[in-house]
Amino acid sequence: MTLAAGIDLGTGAVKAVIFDVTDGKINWVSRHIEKIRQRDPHKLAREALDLAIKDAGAEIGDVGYIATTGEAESLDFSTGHFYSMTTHARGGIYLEPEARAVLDIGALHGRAILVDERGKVLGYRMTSQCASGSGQFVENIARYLGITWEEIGPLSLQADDPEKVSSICAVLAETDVINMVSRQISTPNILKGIHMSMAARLVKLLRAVKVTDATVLLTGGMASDIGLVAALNEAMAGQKVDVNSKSHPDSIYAGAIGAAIWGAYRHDKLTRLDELALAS
Amino acid sequence: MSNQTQITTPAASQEVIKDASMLKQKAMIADNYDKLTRAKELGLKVASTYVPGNLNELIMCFDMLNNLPEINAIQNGMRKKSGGMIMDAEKMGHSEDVCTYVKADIGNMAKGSIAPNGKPMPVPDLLLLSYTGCFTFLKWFELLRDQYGCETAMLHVPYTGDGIITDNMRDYVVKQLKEVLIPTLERVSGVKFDIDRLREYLRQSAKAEDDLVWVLKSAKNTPSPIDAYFGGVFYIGPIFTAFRGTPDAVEYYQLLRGEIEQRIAARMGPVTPDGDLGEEKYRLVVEGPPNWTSFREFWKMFYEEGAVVVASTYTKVGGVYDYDGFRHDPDNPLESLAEYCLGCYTNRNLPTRVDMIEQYLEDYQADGLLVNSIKSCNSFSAGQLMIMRTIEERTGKPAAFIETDLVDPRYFSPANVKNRLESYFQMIEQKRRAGGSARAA
Amino acid sequence: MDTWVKDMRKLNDIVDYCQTLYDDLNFTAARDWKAAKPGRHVIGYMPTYVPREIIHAAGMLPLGVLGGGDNLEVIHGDAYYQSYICRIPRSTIELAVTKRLNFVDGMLFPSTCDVIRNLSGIWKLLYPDVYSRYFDVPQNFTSAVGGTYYVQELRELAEGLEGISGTKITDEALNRSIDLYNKNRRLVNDVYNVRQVTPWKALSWEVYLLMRAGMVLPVEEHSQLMTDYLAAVQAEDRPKRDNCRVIVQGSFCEQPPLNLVKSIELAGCYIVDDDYMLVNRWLQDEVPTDGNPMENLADAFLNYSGETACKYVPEREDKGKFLIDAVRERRAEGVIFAAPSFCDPALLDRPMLSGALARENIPHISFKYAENSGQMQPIREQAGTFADTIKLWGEA
Amino acid sequence: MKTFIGIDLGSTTTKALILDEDLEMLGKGITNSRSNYATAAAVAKEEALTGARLELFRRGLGGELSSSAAETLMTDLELAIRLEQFLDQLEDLRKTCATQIAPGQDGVLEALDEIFRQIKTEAPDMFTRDARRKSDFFRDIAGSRVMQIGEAVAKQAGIAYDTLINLYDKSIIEVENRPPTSDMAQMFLRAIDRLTTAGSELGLDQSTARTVMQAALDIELEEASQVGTGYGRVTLPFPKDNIRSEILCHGLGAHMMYAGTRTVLDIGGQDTKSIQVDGEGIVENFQMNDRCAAGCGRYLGYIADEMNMGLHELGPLALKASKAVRINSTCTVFAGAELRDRLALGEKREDILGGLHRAIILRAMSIVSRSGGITDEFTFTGGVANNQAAVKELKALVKENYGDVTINIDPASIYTGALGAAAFARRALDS
Ligand SMILES: Nc1ncnc2c1ncn2[C@@H]1O[C@H](COP(=O)(O)OP(=O)(O)O)[C@@H](O)[C@H]1O
Ligand SMILES: Nc1ncnc2c1ncn2[C@@H]1O[C@H](COP(=O)(O)OP(=O)(O)O)[C@@H](O)[C@H]1O
Ligand code: SF4
Ligand code: SF4
Ligand code: SF4
Repeated sequence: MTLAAGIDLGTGAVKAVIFDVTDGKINWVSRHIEKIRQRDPHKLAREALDLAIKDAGAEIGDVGYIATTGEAESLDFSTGHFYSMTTHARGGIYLEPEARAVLDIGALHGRAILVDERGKVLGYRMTSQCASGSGQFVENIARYLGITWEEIGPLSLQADDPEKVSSICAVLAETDVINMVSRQISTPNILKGIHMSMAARLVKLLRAVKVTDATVLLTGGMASDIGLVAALNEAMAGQKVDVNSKSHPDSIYAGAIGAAIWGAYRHDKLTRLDELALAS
Repeated sequence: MSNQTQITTPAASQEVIKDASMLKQKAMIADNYDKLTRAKELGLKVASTYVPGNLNELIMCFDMLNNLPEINAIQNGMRKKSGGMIMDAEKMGHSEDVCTYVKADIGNMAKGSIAPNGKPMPVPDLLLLSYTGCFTFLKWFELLRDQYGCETAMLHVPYTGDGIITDNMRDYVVKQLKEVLIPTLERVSGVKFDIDRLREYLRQSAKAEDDLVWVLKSAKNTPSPIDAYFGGVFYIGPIFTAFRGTPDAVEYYQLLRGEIEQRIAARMGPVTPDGDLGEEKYRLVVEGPPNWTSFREFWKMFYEEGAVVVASTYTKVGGVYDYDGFRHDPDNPLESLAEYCLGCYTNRNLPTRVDMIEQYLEDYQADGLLVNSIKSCNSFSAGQLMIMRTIEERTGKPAAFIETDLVDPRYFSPANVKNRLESYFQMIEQKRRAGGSARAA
Repeated sequence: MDTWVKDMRKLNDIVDYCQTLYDDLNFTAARDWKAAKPGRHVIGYMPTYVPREIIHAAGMLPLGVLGGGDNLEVIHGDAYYQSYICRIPRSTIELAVTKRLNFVDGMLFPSTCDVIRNLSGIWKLLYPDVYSRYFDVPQNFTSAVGGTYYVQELRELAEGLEGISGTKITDEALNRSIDLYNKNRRLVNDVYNVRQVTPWKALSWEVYLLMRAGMVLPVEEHSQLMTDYLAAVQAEDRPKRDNCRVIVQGSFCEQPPLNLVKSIELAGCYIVDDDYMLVNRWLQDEVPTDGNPMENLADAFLNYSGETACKYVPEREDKGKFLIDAVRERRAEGVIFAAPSFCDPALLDRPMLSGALARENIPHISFKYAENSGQMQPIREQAGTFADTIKLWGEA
Repeated sequence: MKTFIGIDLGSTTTKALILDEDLEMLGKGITNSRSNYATAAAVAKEEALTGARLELFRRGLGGELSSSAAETLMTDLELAIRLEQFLDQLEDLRKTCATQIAPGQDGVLEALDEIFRQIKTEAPDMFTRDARRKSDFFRDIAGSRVMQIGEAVAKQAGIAYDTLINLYDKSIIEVENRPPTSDMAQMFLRAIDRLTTAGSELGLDQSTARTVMQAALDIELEEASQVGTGYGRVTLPFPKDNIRSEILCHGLGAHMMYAGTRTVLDIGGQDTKSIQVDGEGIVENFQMNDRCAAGCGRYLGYIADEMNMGLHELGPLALKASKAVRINSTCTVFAGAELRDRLALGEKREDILGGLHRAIILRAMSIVSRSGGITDEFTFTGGVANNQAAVKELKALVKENYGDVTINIDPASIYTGALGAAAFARRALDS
């Protein structure tokens, strides 16, 4: 049994998973997620790992490769590090083998990643400087509107006359939203407007990596926002981008999954190299 | 947003500006687009080139049509189509940071380059890269060449870094005309170059240029009969584009001059989209190109407050005729073409641009300077704050700074611009009340 | 001559010395050079290319001014530039108004783009009494047309410099200077070649600092420094990492922060070629040291200068060829386009170059930076993913 | 008596200020703009009117008290009234939260009541003379207490913390948008009663105090004219003639505070402006930040949120910085990311905060430079002038760049725009 751990240290949350990879068979054993909320991320990462290992009924010594991704290059207990897009691509293919592109929308940025069936990154695009299309922004607005994270999606779906958010900057967009509230625009219409403007930016990313005619898997925290998913599909239909975007209940783990799988792969390779060395 | 009232093209705005000259220009433009889009069936060759330093008279010598991508971008800006085109270009991999004229053009090309008359533009037979006053032109035509794969001829016009046209510069341009451009044009068109034909066109140009200068200078009257920025962009149309050197242009400027003479006699202010301007409250000099995507909204912020632009630098990008009296000269045809290219506004160094603006402020008795800084255009914008600062120091007149873009609607923030303009006008007003700089009656 | 150069053999010392020069926003080395002998003059120049040979032949020190980097607090510079203009002109202005350039006797503004072009005008308005020149180069590359024009431009430049020094620049002096710069270019190429072969020994950020030193040191000293570096680096034993090999493209004007150069390497990419400080390598071949030096310089410019976004490429097919050749010669596995934000030349060039690379199946990525970018995380992520992809899926 | 009102509808805060005919200030009020603009204006005005009554009371006291005793009394009076208002709103919040509880949520109401009981108990301590509050706004004070106490209460009661917080999130906007309803006169008299019995050492007997207060309350305040300014001024229900640009108002306001002012720097929530004025307070030149909101007051707001601190606490912590950390990006949105980046690198919170404050002021200094620099007296206004760390950096940078110029910072600098507006209102009467 080869156990590999994947840890995705994000800006919003820490995700840890344990995989068992034996004879090419990939098996997901356990998982743990923890929101960061102004705590020490490195400590949280370690805790998440320990909890996941415990759930797997194993000990740290059983884990052959601890792979990190996200903002975890300097974690001292990791065996190796893979960069986010590498891992989201692989994790995406694991969750949705049909996917040929992965759209990762996290707390601060969005990334569109073009992949092939083996999870190889063929191209990508990231949102630049301005951050109005990110989880953090939606979270702030939700707080301002007095609704919870879970309510965002369902409310957005109820919109009948969405109001566009024009600003490219999240700060100015916040003001836009404040103005909307004072103009008595309904909450669903505001949320839908935000989703639409985010969707427009994300579709732009997808087009920039030249995704056509494919299934796109949404990963990262925002993948669970059904309002955004709906807005994305509408935007793609509107722009005649012939893709089908899907979400997966475990989307938020995609990075950690990819890290674990690549970790197992490297572990295998390194062991073989070692054996070769011993044999000679 | 009310779309019905917007100006679509200079010509289509005739319900607003109904003068004969406007009708004439409309017909000229329509006719030109008609010719361009039917070039293939008419058996005419097309050269694409730029407004600053355009060699219209020379192009005409080879029976070729002149297509100007910048003008197409403006047209698309005014019809609110440029936004989508720019985004298309960005999706194709062009950076958010670069000049939006280029992106509007490239986005338009991807859509099949539809002319304002709804028909597709022909693929040009020649890209005439006259590189005057803007470095981006060079890249722009490299990009077009990459797409079209057609022949390209480059005319490098040196920048007048010391504020003067040196013999070396003039010789260099003339030599390129002789050894690169004319042979290429001959080859592409199959027409032999005839210098006398060029002389005749230049003679027509000079005539029209005289009248244009008269029109621009009419703004020295109080009240000014014209708006030299918002109206000005219409007045410069023919001379900046495919008409310089034609009898049509000569006729247009005569008509225009006549109309303005009447306005002066009647002590009338400029025409605006909402009719004649009421009281003239502020006289401004404007530096920088206008915003095309919200042209009318932008203009309204001025005329609503009684602000008239009496001189502008944008109306000099396609040739500076008033400041030091340049005219196309039939007696020195190639040299005068070279000097024309070298003397366009954005090819002049910053100190000269400052001198020009200073002189405008004085000659036109303006209350102050307004800088419209364009995100896209480094050629204009890099250094405008220095221009503003120097002008304030030298003249003591107040200046203001706003930021928009030519054809990217995302960079026109009406509330922001209005806020600054209002503050500026209130500031001028407050100063006047305080008895400081009383306006000349 | 300067004895300290001879004593300096250790790699650390060389790199530390370069770092000190790099960090010094007061240009102390150049100030000291000028103060050492009465009558010395310093001529500043901006990227990308000026013929330093002529400045040298006038007995002057050419001083490369490449902005303020990430350690300069820019206050007044922002008063001259809108937010959508790149950073190098504003930090250069900051250097000037904070009197850090007050010992410079003249400034040259090459024809890189409209921003630098207009900066020349700002300089004239701010410092009407200091010699400054917009230095134009031809975009027509035939000797009879562009060449004639350029030779005259070079002469006018020489006359301008003579006006400052009061002495004539002789052909002999100019040929001597050309010789020194030929040697300097050879050494620069040697350093690049060593890095190409053993990138784990000659680390990119060290090479970067070494080339930067050439912006502020007299050419003779810079050549000596490179000779020493070459010797020291061969002796060095450094671990070879499992990195991929890339070329960095688009950083020819505003410079990336040093951390960016380091981050690319940290994220798993060895840089085997770049276009930082092009002036060091602008002329691709030796310039003859006999005959008419002005014509020789012009000739070299017309026929043997590298391709960059600031230069017109007359033939469509040739666009990007220079880069593709470099990929082949340097055995690079990919290209990183790293351009300054708001840099029209680099960013407008990019789609054409990336198109050319795509046709050749050469992997590439692109991002933007500013000379004072503080956050390296997105850069590491992109470069890292690129390296991951090449490593996990590369041909090997 | 005739009064003149200036209202500054800012992007983050709304300020109201009342002047009398002699341009003497009667009262001022402030609230956060994060709600309906009209309500914000009404709330601020209400507070300014409260202040005006207090001022009239002070004037009415005349020589009854020594000046130091009068000062003490006024401070206490103001605090007492603030406390009354706070308790009013707290009760409103409790009721509103209670209505939000979904059916079947056992124990939530009890937990809620417990939280509010605790806040109510500690409230008097928040309004003593030397108490340090996180903010002056009900939203912030109540919010931070609900969260802190809520955490403990939730744990004890075995209820999800999120459930309780969601109730608060949903209710606060509603409560904030309801202008105070209580009877002002009664509140004043109640407060004066309380203070004069307890503080007999003031040497003011209760009946005199009551008479003076009653007299102050009886004066009719006629609203002669009102001028609006600020970001939201176009949404104000005033005729166009009664609206002035914030540039003019800040210029005039600063001139009224310090007649020698030639340069005014205003850092507000979303914009930074530098204004040059002449000896009459007339604007000669101004520059503002561009569309990017980087480096303005909201930036500090994001940072405070990120660090889970109150706005008032940022400055004091930054002042403890012992080393300069260079922060180059002032993008508001990425401020949090940069902060985490630095914390991960092992930098200390106070040092990073120091760097962030410097970054903001550097940006402001650029705008000052753009408007023509500083020649003579310099006045710093806007909300950020309340932040001591920002002020410290500013003073240092002004000195470095412009030498020894006089720097004015009024404790009430956030009201500068409203003051200018009120002065314009006064002028309108003359012309
Ligand atoms: N159940 C959830 N609770 C809270 N936030 C969530 C949840 N699901 C998704 N999110 C959103 O996802 C973001 C975190 O997404 P993630 O992909 O983990 O980002 P990162 O990798 O940058 O941390 C949060 O900022 C939040 O907006
Ligand atoms: N007491 C305070 N301590 C520190 N900062 C404050 C304080 N009050 C306000 N601020 C700052 O001032 C900003 C609001 O300034 P203000 O001038 O009211 O802006 P606006 O007019 O745009 O609403 C806030 O974002 C905050 O950063
Ligand atoms: S940079 Fe300016 S002059 Fe050049 S193409 Fe763009 S808009 Fe035109
Ligand atoms: S960085 Fe680019 S845009 Fe800026 S000055 Fe240099 S070449 Fe020009
Ligand atoms: S516009 Fe907004 S998001 Fe963009 S850089 Fe500025 S503050 Fe940041």
